Order: sequence, then C-alpha cells, then structure tokens
Amino acid sequence: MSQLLPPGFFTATVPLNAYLILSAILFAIGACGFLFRKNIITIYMCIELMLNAVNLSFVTFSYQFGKVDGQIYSFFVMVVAAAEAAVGLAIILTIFRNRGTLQIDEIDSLKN
Amino acid sequence: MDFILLSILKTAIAAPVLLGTLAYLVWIERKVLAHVQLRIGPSRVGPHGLLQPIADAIKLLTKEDFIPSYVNKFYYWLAPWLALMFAVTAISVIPIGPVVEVFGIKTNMGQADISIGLLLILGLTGMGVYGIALAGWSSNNKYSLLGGLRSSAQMIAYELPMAMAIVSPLLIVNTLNLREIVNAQAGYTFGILPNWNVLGGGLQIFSFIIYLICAFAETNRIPFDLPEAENELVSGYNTEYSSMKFAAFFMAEYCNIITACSVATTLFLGGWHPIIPNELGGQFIPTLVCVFFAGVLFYHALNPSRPSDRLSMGAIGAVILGLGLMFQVPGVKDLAQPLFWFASKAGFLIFFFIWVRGTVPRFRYDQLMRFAWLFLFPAALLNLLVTAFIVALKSN
Amino acid sequence: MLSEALLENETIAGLVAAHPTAVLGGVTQFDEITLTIEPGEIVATLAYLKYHQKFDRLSTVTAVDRYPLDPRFEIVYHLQSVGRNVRLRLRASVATEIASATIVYSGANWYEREVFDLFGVVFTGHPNLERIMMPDDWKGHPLRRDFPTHGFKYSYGEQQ
Amino acid sequence: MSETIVEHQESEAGTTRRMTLNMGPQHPSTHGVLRVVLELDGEFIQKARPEIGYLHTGIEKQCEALNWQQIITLTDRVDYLANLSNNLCYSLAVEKLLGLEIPPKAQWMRVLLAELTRIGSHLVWLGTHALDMGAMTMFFLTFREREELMKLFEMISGQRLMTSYIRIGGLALDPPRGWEKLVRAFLADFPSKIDEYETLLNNNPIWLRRTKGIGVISVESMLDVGITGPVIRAAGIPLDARKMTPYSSYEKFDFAVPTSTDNDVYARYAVRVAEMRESLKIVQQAMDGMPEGPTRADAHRLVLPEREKMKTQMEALIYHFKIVTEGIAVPEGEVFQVVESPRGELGYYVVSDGTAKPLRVHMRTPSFGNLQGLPRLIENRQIADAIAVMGSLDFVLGDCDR
Amino acid sequence: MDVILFTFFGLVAIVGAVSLVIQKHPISSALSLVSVMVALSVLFLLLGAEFIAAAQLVVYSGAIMVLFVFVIMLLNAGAERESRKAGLAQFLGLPLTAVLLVFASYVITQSMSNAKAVKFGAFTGGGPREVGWALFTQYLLPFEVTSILILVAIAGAVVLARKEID
Repeated sequence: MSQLLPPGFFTATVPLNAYLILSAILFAIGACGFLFRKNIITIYMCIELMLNAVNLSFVTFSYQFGKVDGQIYSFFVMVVAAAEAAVGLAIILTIFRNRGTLQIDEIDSLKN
Repeated sequence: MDFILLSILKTAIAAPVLLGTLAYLVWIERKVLAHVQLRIGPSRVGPHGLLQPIADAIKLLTKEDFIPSYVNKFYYWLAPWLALMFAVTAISVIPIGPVVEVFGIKTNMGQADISIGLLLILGLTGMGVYGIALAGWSSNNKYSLLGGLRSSAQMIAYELPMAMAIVSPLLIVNTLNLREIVNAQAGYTFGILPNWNVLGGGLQIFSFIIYLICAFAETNRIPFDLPEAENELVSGYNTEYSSMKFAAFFMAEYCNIITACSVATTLFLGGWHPIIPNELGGQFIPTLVCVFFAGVLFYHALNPSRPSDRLSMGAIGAVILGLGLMFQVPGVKDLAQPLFWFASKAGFLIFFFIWVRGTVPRFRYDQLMRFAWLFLFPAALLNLLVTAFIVALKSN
Repeated sequence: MLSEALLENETIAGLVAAHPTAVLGGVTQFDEITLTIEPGEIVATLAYLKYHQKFDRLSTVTAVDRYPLDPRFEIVYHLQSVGRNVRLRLRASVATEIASATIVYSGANWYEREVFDLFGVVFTGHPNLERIMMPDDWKGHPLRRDFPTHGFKYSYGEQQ
Repeated sequence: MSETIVEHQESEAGTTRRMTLNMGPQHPSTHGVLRVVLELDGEFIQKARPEIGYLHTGIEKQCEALNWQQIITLTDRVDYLANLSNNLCYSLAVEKLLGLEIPPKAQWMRVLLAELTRIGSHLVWLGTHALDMGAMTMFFLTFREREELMKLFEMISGQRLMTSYIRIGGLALDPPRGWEKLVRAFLADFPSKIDEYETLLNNNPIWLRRTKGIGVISVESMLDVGITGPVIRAAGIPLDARKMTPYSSYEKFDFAVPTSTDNDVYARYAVRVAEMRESLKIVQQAMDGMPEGPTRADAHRLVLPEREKMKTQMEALIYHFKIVTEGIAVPEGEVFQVVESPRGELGYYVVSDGTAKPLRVHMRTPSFGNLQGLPRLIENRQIADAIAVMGSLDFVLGDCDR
Repeated sequence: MDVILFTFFGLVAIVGAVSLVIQKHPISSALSLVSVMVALSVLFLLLGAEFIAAAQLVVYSGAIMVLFVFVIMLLNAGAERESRKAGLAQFLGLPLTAVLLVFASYVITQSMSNAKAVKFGAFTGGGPREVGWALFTQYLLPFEVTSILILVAIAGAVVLARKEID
C-alpha cells in the first residue's frame, strides 16, 4: 500500500499555525452568526461555537509550549460553558413562556 | 502501517461476530423471556427457533421501507444510523482478553487500546441519545416527540450517577485504560477470593449496583423503558419507523446492552479473569460447563420430544462438546479461556437484564426522575466520598 | 290518581306533598315502583328525590318509543338509594324535548346524549348535547321505531 | 396527524402551551376502541374527553327485531368478557315478566357459572392492567388460569367465549358428565395461583408506587357520575346487587363483599383480588350443595322440550315448532333487572307489549357509567397515571357501546 | 496521516460551523454544532489533549448540546422567520469579521514563526493524570471557584425554570 502513495504520506505533519487559523476561521464564523441570526437559541449556539474555537487555540498553544496549562484553561472554558448553558437555557425557557417567541427583535422591549 | 492493517483485520473478524451476537441476543431474549412467562418462544424456524434471527433479518431487510409523508426526511433517515453508529463504536474499546500472541503478532484482544477508553465509552453512549431524540423530533408524531423528550431528560439524569459510580472503582485501579483496569483486578485474596472490584480489592458492591441501575436507564430497559413505553406512548420514539430503520434502533439498543454489560464486567467483575484461580482448576471450568451442556443436549437427543430433536440436539451437543475440548488445546487455550470468562460474565449480566424485564412493572416518569436525582445521585456521591476516604487512608 | 298502597310509601307521599302537580300516576309491578311524572317538573322531582329522599344514584336514563302514540317517547329514569336500598323508576312522556337532569345528577350526561343520539329527544340545558354512539354526520335516530333495522341506504361517499 | 404537532392555546393568564394528544381509538392501553382526547401540558393531562361509539353495534336495535329467546345470543356480545352475567341478567328479566319458576339446580348452576365468569373477567383485567404498567409476565400467568376456565366453558356449552348457556327458563343443556372434576380441579388449584399473583405484585415497590394514591376522587362524585362495581367498593361503599337485591338464590350463599376505603388504584386491585377469592368460596359452596333435578323450568309453552321428548312425543314436537317459528309471547309489562357483573351494576330494562318481540331492551352497562367518570379521575394527572386509572376502571368497550 | 486527519476534520468543523450559521431551523443548527464539536474533539486528540477530547465529547456534545436539543424540542421552536434587519450589523458585520479574520491570520503567521509541526503522539502531557495533577495543585483555587460557579448556576437555573406559582 505504501508504494502507491507519495513518500511521506503517512508521516507528513501539519504546521501548528494551521490549527490556529482553523480556530480563527471558526471564531469568525461564530461571530458572523452571532451578528446575523435572529433566533435566540441559534445565537446562543454561535457563542458556544466561538468558545469552542477559543478552546482549540488554547489546546494548540498547550501543544506548542509542551505544557498542560492551556488544556486546563479550555477545561475551565468548558465548565463555564456548561454553567452558562444551564442558566441561559433557563432564561430562554422563561422568555418563551412569557413572550411566546424566540426572535430577538421581537423581545427587545421591556414590556410586552 | 501494521497498526492500520491489524485494525482492519480485527474489524473484519469482529463485525460479523458482533452482528451474529446481536441477532442471537434477540433470540436469547425472546427465549428467556418466554420461559419466564411460561411460553415456549420462537420454535418454528429451525430447531428451537435457532434460525429465527436469520428469518427476522430477511424479513426486516425485505420489508417495505415506509417513510411517512409528514416527517422531516433527512433527520428521519439519519436518526437510526446515528444511534447505531455510536452504539457500535462504543464497543470497539472494550478489551475482551489480555494481550496475546497470535501467529507471532502480539496484540490485545479488543479493537482499540487507548488510555481514555472509559471516558470514550461514556462520551459515545452519551451521543447515542441524539439518535433517539432526533427520531422523536423528526417523526412529527406526538407520541414520538414525548418519547424523544423523555429519553433526553432520562439520559442527562442518569449519566451523572453513572459517572460517579464509575469513578469509585477508578479511584482504586487508578487508570482509565480498560485493559489496565482489568489487570488491576487480577490475583486472589487468600488464594481463592478473586480481587474483583465488586468483591475483593475494593468492595465496590454499591458502585456496582448503582452502575447497573443506571445502565438499565441508559439502555432504556424496563423498568426505565419510558421512551418507548408501548402502553403509554404506543412505541415512543420509534413509532413511525419500520423495516431496516427500525432494525437499526433495535440493534443499537442491544449494542448498548452489550456495552453496558461489558463495561460492568470490566470495571467490577474482573474482566477475563477466572473466578477460581487457574492453579485450583479454574482452567477446567469452561470445559466442564461445555461438557455439562453437551450432556444435557445428548440426553435430549436420546429422549427426543420431537423426532427432529434426535438429530439437531445431537449435532448442537457435539458442537458444544468440541468447543469445550478447544478450551484445553494449548495454542487456542490462551485465546479461548479469557473469551469464555468475559462472555460468561457479560452474558450473566445480560441474562439479568432480561430477567428483570420479565419481572417488574415500569416507573412513572416523575418517579424515574425523582429516583435519579433524590436517591441515586446522593447515593453515588456518598459512595464516592467513602471510597475516596478509604483510598486516602490506605495510601497514607 | 295514585293508589292507596302507593301513597303509604313514605317516599311517594313526601314527593306528592312537596310537588303536588308532579306525579301523574304510579304503578307497582314485580315489586318495582313506577311513577309517571309531569315532564315539566322532572328536574324538580329528581332534585327532591336526591336531596330529600337520599336517592343518591341515577342508575340509568333511557327512552321507550311508543311510536303511534302521541307523545311518542317515554323518558325513563332509574334511581337508586344506596343507603336505603330502594329503587325507583320515573317516567315522563314527551314529544320532542325535556329538561336535562344533568343539573341534579351529572351522571345523566352520557345517558341523555345517548337518548338524544338514538331517539332524537332534545334535553334542554344539557352541557354537551352531541351524538355519542353514531358518527357526527349521521342522519336519523336509529332506535326510533320507524327507523328500519337494516338502516337506510347510507354510505359516507353518497350522502347529499 | 399531518397538521402541526403542537397547538398553541392562549389562556387567560398568559401563554400556556398545550398539546392535544389523541389517545386511541387504536392504542395499546385503551383496551379496544376507546378514544381519549387529551390536552397535555408537558406530561400532565389538563383535560380529557373520552369519545366512545367506535364499537357501537346496535344491539339494542337488533333486540327489537328478534324473538325473545333469540336475543340471548346478542347479550353474549355485549360484554364479551362476562357473557354469562349478561345471559343471566336478560334471562332473569324475561323470566320475571313471564312469571317462570326456575328449578333449584339451574339456579345454582347459574350462580356457579356467573362466579366463574367473574373470576375469568378479573383474570383478564389483572393481566392487562399489569401489562399496562409494564409487568408483562402477569399477563401470561393470568391467561394460563383463564385458559382452564375457557376449557370448562367449552366443555359445558361447546363455546369458549359466546357461550349463550343461560337461557330463558333455565340452562341450554344439562352439564356434561365429568365437568365437576374440572371445576374441582380448578378450585383446588386456583388459590395458590392467586397467591402467586400477589407475591409478584403486592411487594413490588414499583407496583405500589404506581398504584397507591392514584386515581382518587370523592365517593359522592363517584356516585354522582354513576361509577359502580369494584371501583366504588374500593371507595368504601358496599354496592353489590348480589347482597342488596339477591337474585338466582344468591341469598343462600355465604360470601363477603370485599371493600376498601383507600379509593385508589391499588385498592381497586386489592378489592378485585379479594373478590376472586370470594367467588371461589361461592363456587365451592355451589359445588358442594348442588341440588338434584332438572335444569329447565317445567313450562312447555315457553321452554324448548328436551331433544328426546321432541323425537318421541307429538305434542312436544308441536311446541318446539311453535316456539322456534313464532317465538314466545311475553305478557305486557316492564322490568328492570339488576345483577352484579364483574364490572359493576348490570341492568336490563325490558319492556314488552305482549308480542313475541320486545318493545325495548335497554342495557344499563357498568362500563358506560364507569367510563363516564374517567375525565374526573385523570385530569391534572400524568399520562402514566391515566394508564393506571384506565386499567383500574376495567371497562370493556363492547359493554360500553353495545 | 496527520495531514489527512487534520484536513478531513478541519473541513468537517468548518462546514459544520457554516451550516450552523446558515441553517434556518434551530435543530439543524444544533446538530451542525454537534458535528463541529465532534470534529474538534478529534483535533484535540491529534494535539495530544486526550482528556480534553473526551471531556469535549462527554460535556459538550453529550450534555450541553443534549440540553440544547431538549429545549428546542420542548419549545418546538420553529424555523427562524425573516424579519427586519438590524442595520449596522447587517452592513458592517461581514466586512468586519473578514477584516478580523485576515488580521488574526496575519498575526498568527507573523508571531508564531517558531511554531512546531504537529505530530500525533509527540506530546503526551494531556492525559487524565497530568490534567488532574495540574487541576488539583496549581489550579486548585480556580477549580474550587468554578465549582461554586456551577453551584450558583444550578440554583439560578432552578429558580428561573420553575413555573410561576399562580
């Protein structure tokens, strides 16, 4: 099998920058979604996407410096995201119960 | 390179075996349940219905794949395969035997041997809920939706005590690699009592019970089969499914049972280690068991209740006798004996699953939730604390 | 109009005293007392029997179609007093409609719907007077004597 | 189901979300073709509306077109799980109109058969009720015993379900030789089987959790709505026609009417299981004290002659011919006969205008009344409780729709 | 091997992220996000962060996203409606994010000139043991603070999600 493929096919490596740029791309897409979407749950998910992108760069830096600290940070990000999801979804639930909609431009007033 | 080839080879062996196991698990379930309920069970296709799984497979494959017009087609199609995919993948990290040498290649018995095997299983079984939730949502049926909702809530509720129950033995064995977990349970106290987490080494009987209860909930088995409670929700999330898609859900469920039982075996029941030390004759037990079953079958072949039994019982008996002798052949022995012990422990747990199904009624939804949060969770927490305390005392 | 023997019965005497115009007649057959009630006073009678004579159960409400007669329908109420272990049958002859007993006995609900469905007798004041046995778009009332047993030719497709 | 699955409903307080769920007419636990329209808030039932009529067979209408003795076969089909109770009730009503005296052996046989029917019906109930709660083994256990009863009915009448064994004026046939052995075997065997059911259910914490304190409404409400039978006995009212207005010489039997004051699903279960034991006692007494004699009334104008007589005596042949072709004329009058069916108060209101066909046969069936109380029992409860409550009411849709 | 895996899962992540943004129905968005998360967890594995990869599966896709899906199904949230646009974000959003992306890429390529090449298995300091050790020694205080945060979040969620007593 190894004769059929170019030499070094299985051993080629990826530059670390590629991971960082991937992280930046994901972050940018998340930011776009955050700006354009109207559904409050989708906006929430875009924030999660941005957090994930940041996680990726944390883990990549952890690789770069050969230390576990970056991973610890992304672990904390995860934990905070979990807490945030619990509270955020509860808020969404309450909003929906009171307003009957999830469109943010319909819930921009303080009163019904 | 070797690694990839070996993986492919192992998959080629494991996939048909897994499929066969799944199919015959259904047969065993039907048969055991039937005998619990004073019935005979499948008996028409082949001797004692032994060919029933094949007939079922053909039936399910050739049945019309009906797709209701009002479903969300993509997710409706995706859901069963998602469920099956995660269920099957989770099995891959379970070691069913020690590292063995076959044809000069040293390898572990099991698909993958990774350092975070247990976490991966937790993650993948947790992902399995997407299949069910999606099926419930995409079917556009109220019963399915309720089933999907129940399933998601149930999964979240029971994953927590389950993880806690798993962590307690981990404190003792001090690793997440499943093979190392099993190896940590090798040996015998006083030369006779096995060092299993559930008995010897850690005395993790409470973790074991909590894990087993959670496993019932995670695999949607009675008394926690609320997502598909046929008397309330018709058939829950798979009401609208037929043909192979239904079969995929079915197989996913049985896959999950196998995973849950295998994990219990690995974590608590010492994996492939025999119950009696090999020095005291543990290595002869597989053969003895096979000889016993072969004897029973030969007895029935000699006193047949149906004319066809004379042949079929005799043939199956001969096969089992042959298997029993295999356990003593030097080369095969190292491979077959761990397999026997692992399979019989997991098999006993699976039998327990079926037995419970034939015995108890089902919980109500809020009772199920209350049970998880108000009883199981604190119990698991307390168990974890006590275990941690003991471990800390020992290490000092 | 009531025989002496019937008037000796405390319940009936009480009823006659409370609602003199309600009871039109009475008869005892096979130890079962039947009172004929003025249709307009049926609710008052039932209320009196329930609250003053402890007839706490309404066993059934049904109708008998005496077709050629006019008024053709007899609405029949079977009451039971669990404590006193007595049963009583009330009968009211009506042509098309009668007041609903659901105010007094809410259990009359389905029985009256059934009579409405199968006989076409209208119960005024009924909370939910809809067909109960037959399909909602059914024409006619099957238990009437002039409704043939084999039914009219009827199918969902051909109805006008 | 093709419309959007969730309907929004604006309530006065604000926006609450409700889902309308159509339970039935084809649903595993509506026991036939009952349809309950549920308005759900999450898992809670806000409103329930039972819809019946899917099994309406027009039996009451058919009765008006058939001869008096032909109707027996229709009564079987009203409550197909308690067919002999229906046979008995109708026969008693017509016999009252005719003024027929039934020989003691026939009366005792009727009691025996009615009680066996009760046991059979309760067995079906217990099996399906437990099955609804997820305990499916129970179903097979109870049907094992029911099979013995079915064999007995088949032996006696040639039919398993629609026996039509109790006729106007007595029984259809003399019971065959050897049937006592079957009944005695059942009597000897069955008490241990009841113990078996109880060991499986009484100590099961899940069963207790699912049944205790579920489906409670006030006794007044039950009386008002028309609930009868074991359900109301489980609420503490000993409403039992066998004791209150004894028929077919029930007064000569010694039995208790089991009651309970808990008024929940578990109490109904307990009352029915106790009833099975009481029924066994009655069957035992009927077997021990079975009088000798004929099983049909001595009224040649009303009761079909014996086969042997018909073949040998001209007069008997003529009466047979007349009864079969013309039917029997029943004197004018009306009667409301009540018996205690396994499900509750079963009443036949029979009106005769003096001809060979009845003017009106109305069946006051227990399932109809019990089912009417369903909304009150399950509203503001969960779906799972609704299943338990529906099981505990033990309705038969044939009995309800007629 | 590294290249193949990185390219494949990187593409999956990007496609998933784009799909998350352009899908109209929240359920589709949620599932796209799940696919991003699964792809990322594989990338974490490639970077030697075994524990974080597993935690990503268990916590993110196994719990948080299940919660999202649960809520979406519970609310039966329909597809998003087109509505009036938020002016500024609509016109400046895309260009600004593009600028941000380009700038970030520039900074990365410039400042990370000494970056290592990623080789699977080269860094093994991300196992559960190492992460646990760091968590319970160096980062003990933040860890405890986070657990309190979670506790507060649970309490908040319970208070918020409880039905109004009326």
